[in-house]
Amino acid sequence: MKRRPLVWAGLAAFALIYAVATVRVLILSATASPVANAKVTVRFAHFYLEPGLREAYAQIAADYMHLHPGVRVEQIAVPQRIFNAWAKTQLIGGTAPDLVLVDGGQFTLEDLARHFTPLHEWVEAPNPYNSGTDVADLPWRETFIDGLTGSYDSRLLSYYSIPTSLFTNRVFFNRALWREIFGTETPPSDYEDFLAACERIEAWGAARGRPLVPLAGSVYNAPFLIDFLFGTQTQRRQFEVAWSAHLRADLSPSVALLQGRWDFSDPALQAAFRIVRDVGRHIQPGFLQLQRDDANFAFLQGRAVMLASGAHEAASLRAQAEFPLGVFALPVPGTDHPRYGAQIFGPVTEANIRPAGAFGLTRTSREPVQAVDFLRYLTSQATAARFAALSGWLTAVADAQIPAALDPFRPVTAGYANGFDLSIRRRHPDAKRVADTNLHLLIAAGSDDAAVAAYTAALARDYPPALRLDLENRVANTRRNVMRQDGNLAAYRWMSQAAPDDTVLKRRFNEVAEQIDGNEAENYFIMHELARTAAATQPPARP
Amino acid sequence: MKPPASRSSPAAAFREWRLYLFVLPSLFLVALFAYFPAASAIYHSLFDWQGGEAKQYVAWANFNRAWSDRVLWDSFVTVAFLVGFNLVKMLPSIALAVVIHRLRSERWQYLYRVLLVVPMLVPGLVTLFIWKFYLDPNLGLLNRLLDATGLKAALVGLDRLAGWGVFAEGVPIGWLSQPQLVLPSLFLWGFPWIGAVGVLIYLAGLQAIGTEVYEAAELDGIGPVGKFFYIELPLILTQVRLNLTLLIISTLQGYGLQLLLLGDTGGPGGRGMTPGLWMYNRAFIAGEFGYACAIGLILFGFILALSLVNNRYVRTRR
Amino acid sequence: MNTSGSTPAAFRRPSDWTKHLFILLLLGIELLPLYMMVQVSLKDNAAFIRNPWLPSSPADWQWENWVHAARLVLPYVSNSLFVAVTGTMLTLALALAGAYFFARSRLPFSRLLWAAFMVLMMLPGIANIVPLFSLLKEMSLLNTLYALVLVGVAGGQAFNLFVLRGFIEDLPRDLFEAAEIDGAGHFQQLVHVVVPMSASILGTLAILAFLNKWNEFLLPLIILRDRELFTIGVGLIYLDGEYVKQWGQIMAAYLFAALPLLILFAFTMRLFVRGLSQGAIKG
Amino acid sequence: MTPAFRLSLLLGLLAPVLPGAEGRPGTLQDGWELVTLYRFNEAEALFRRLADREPSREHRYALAVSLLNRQPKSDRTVAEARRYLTALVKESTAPDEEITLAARFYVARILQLHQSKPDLAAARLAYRELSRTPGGGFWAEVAAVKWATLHVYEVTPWSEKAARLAEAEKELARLTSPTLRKDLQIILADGYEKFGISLPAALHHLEEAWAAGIERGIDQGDFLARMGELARRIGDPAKARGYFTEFLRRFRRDERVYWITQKVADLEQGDRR
Repeated sequence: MKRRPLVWAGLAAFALIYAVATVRVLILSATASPVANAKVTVRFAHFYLEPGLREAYAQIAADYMHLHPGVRVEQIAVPQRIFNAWAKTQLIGGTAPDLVLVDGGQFTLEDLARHFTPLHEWVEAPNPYNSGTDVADLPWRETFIDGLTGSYDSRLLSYYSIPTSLFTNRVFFNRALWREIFGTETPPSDYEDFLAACERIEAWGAARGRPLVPLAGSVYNAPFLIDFLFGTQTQRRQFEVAWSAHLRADLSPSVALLQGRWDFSDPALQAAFRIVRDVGRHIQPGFLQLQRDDANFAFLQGRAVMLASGAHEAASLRAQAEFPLGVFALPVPGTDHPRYGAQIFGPVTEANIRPAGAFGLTRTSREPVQAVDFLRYLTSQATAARFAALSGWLTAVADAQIPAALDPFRPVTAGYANGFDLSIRRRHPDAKRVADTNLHLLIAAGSDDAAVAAYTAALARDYPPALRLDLENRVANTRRNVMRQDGNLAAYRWMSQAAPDDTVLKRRFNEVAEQIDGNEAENYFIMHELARTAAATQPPARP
Repeated sequence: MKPPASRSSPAAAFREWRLYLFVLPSLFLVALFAYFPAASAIYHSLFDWQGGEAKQYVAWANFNRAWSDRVLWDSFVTVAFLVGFNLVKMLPSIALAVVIHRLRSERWQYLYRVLLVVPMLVPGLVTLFIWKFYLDPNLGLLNRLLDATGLKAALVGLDRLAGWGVFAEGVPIGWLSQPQLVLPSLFLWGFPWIGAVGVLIYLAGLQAIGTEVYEAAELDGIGPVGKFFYIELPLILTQVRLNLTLLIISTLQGYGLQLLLLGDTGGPGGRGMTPGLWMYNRAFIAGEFGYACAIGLILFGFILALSLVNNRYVRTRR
Repeated sequence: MNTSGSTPAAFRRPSDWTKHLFILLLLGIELLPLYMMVQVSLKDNAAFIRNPWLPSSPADWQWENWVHAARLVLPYVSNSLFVAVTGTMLTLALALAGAYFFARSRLPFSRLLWAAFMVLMMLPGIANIVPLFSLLKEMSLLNTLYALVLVGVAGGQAFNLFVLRGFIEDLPRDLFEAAEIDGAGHFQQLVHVVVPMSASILGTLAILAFLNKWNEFLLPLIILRDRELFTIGVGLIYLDGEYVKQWGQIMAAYLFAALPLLILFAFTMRLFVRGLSQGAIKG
Repeated sequence: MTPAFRLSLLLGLLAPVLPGAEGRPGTLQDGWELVTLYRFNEAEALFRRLADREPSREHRYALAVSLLNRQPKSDRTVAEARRYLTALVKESTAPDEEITLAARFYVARILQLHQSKPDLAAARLAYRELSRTPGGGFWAEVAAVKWATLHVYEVTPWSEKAARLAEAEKELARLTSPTLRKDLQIILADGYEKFGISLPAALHHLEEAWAAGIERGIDQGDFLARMGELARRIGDPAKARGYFTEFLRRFRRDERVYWITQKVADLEQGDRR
């Protein structure tokens, strides 16, 4: 083996760089130890990497630190794709930041119960940062647009997060292209108009040999259209199959499917499939393999005229689009629509959109009081207004002054609640998996009837067993939770016996009893129906 | 095999006890960071466990469930296809090694080896990004290529004959959005499937062939193809076998590509679901860590069995 | 380079151009991502959206992408270098000692131990992540780079042991015997006989191990929390997770992430290619 | 490697061997607080120390309850808890003593809930007996509610549900705690509604539960909407309007506001006609 000086010189250089890196690491690990950091630190983790968001959070954090010089606030922004796995392992490892975003249903009951602090005592007190405003004396809970109902966990009996934002669903459109095609910039006013516009865009593109699709799409964007339209067709059915007259969407449709009170040949479901196909056919072909970026890319490149997404996309699009951007709310078929009118009550309310950007307080937080104080600051009316202006996002705080630019995104509240979709409003991951992995059948080429029939057949085969699995998991989760609560019952009983005058303890005790009884009754009802219908919905043998 | 330096006997162990110190550090680290987590996973496969502290012993319930889990068994079928694909995907590397080896210029041979190594610099995310671009239904290179060469028309014609219902006139081919095309796309993925390390290893094997062997073959009138089978292939068979084993193991365990390309549900029709991806799905999407551990154990059993068979029956000279 | 006739020198056809064409075609496709990475790294988003495939004219090159990338990526590169180099050295040192044990002796339990090491290659790791994580937590190693080094070393043992054992077994026995007559113990034999003989294979394995650790992202993703500690794999994933992708900046960051590899290869290419080409690795 | 790191490595490795939190003082109160924080293993360790030092009934009861949630949970730990609880019941001479009653309740809970294969029939029997204990107080009343739940939801044909609900309803008479009465009435109302037996009966129980006071503010909206809608369906527009109006007054941001406003308008139109 010949020894070449160049090789050795290279290796020596490499060794030198390595030495520098090592020294740097050693210095880092010596200074990064928590002991050296005497300041009170509050860390919050989220997955909002949209443009401007981190800067907005950083600005708010800086303001807060200015107000409280002894405190440091740090944000940790983790990409959404890996947020779940990241957050779960951090929680299990006990290294999670003080505040963690709990949106999107990534945390199970078990996770919430074990790793997050219930906030009921805090949310009943007024938010001190609202002093001097109209809401100074209201409980913190009442200062949110949904009265904090979205953060309440009915099985754990407490509030587990504080929301900061609100995402309404909108359709963005390329105004320059729209004018070129239609001669105006007026968006479609009703559902048929919308469909006609889609067809017109296709014809226009084809006539000019220009590859143009009406709707940019991806697995991320499509649900904004199809889950929404699906829900319009189940407005009536949701209400008819509900097990309780409280007029709110709940788990009823799942059990009702077991009971045979609806199935996939139901006119409502058939109409829902058809409406999804109607619109799905106008989304860019192959959207099931595309991601959020791809859809944005197609829209920004002018290959698609419209893009359905949440209001949170507005800032990203505005930052990049080289054309004027238009916005409209997806029109819903009227009650007089020949095919779709029969299943719906009317326009859709957005009052039930669950606020987003909700932060939970972790049990491992070393500064829970400070962390909650930061949340109070973040959701005071003044800061919320400032945050909305900085980030371009709607706020979850009621009556905060938001910039006029956000007006088209304000939630519409005059309307009826939408019905269920096939994930039963994200309660059933396995059922959702079946619905998603078969969706290609519904938008396949060929006749409408054949596609709807194929999707119907696939769901009839695969959906019920998946739903059963989801329900069984849910029952098991609730049972685990009740087991834990059993310990609480004894504990609060003992403590309230020891301190008979403590009304707070007494109230907690009553709440625990109420919760155990309520949860058990619902669980037994689901188990009852699972057992009663076991034979009917067994998975068919595979050929 | 050479006679070993020491005999396997307690006396030898007593005399040579210092030798154990050589393997101890390695063993210690492996025990701590590999066996311990694995043992913990085996233990937890007997529990109803969500990843936290709470867990309930359920004996074999997870395995019973796996037994009748259709998604799991379908995923084994999928992964069997992927293993088959990867066998085919080994061929270009072998071919490339042979062709480079047969070049007469030493200089070019060396240059090509260097060029082979260069793509290893590119981070995997870039390759992924490029390939997604190739397969994009509307902009993708692949669809443009098929359109330009008229192959698309041929596919549509074939489709009409065979009634697949996959290809249609005027509709871009959704390589990863039509379930029938998920496996073919995974096959195409990474074309031309050159593994730089593999090629270099094969080249090393080929260098052992002396000139006189080729001359003799020439005299016997053996053509280029014959030379490959009689001279070149036997010499690299051990390397091929090693590559094969590692490849099968990594394919069986693999889930990263499918996760990034098709998402955690395995894409349309769930056709890209592999056992590894199902394990990921159960652990991180459904939170059923206990069940995920059971799947992992089943997968391990599978790989172990395959390796034993491989060792026993496919043994080549060492 | 040493050219002692392993090529069929006397066996030559007049022209190799078809072979060259074949090779160049394959290499061209393989090199396409590199081309994309470089040309996109000099574009801004508008240019990329207009024309993704062809390079823009040199006048429009966005060098500030490179500046941005350098500032962003260098701390990650430094962390990665520490983890990868430390990990590689430890991996090889331990594996070499272990391989010596297996190659030179048939002591009680050695077959069992060997099987135990080989089984490691077959363990699917996803479900093990949580136990591993809890273990690192117990050891107060979360959010440290040392954890990456140690777990990486453990993970690299099976493959390197496998290769090195085969290599040491193939070394001429008289070398060891001569050393034993000179009164050398096992440790001296390892240092004075095995190490000099296996320099090139160690170099090759080192580069493979280095590459492996350089590209690792799952574990660092999960155990590193503070941005100052990010390794290059995690840093790139974070960059890729942005919603508004500045493709030029991303590609420039990728390019800079590859820079240390480029330097390493530039100087050690011969070593690497020769190590692999000497038939060091085989089944 | 820094010394701190080496030390932590060493400590980490020795962690299973080193003495744990042994010897740290703790009281019963501390232990129960750990239970409310779901830190069952620490609570169990504390209670076990207390019980070892002084095997009083209170200590052994606390140990048994915390054992029910000790992780990892298995039938072995649950069986151990059951042994302690049974012993507490057996050695007791006062059947109406708090710990005796509580222990009986938790034995029934083990049968119903904690063992991996629940034995609902046995649990139902145990609750029945406990609920009939003279001077049983709170625990007897809880047991009555549990018995009613199990009785209503035993897997039987729907045709039997009316009779079962009527039997469960009889338990109301023996409940003195307003909270527990309310809980049972919610269960009864759910049963009457879910099994489609009687809307008026469901409304009746809901109204009584409502009067007793619903703890969870968040459920109050559901209650008002539900009572209003039930009244509307039964054909009592005045009552329906009352509940709906109350709902609209108190839950201005609810998703049901538009719908309920329409309903109120319809009801008023009906009035005028």
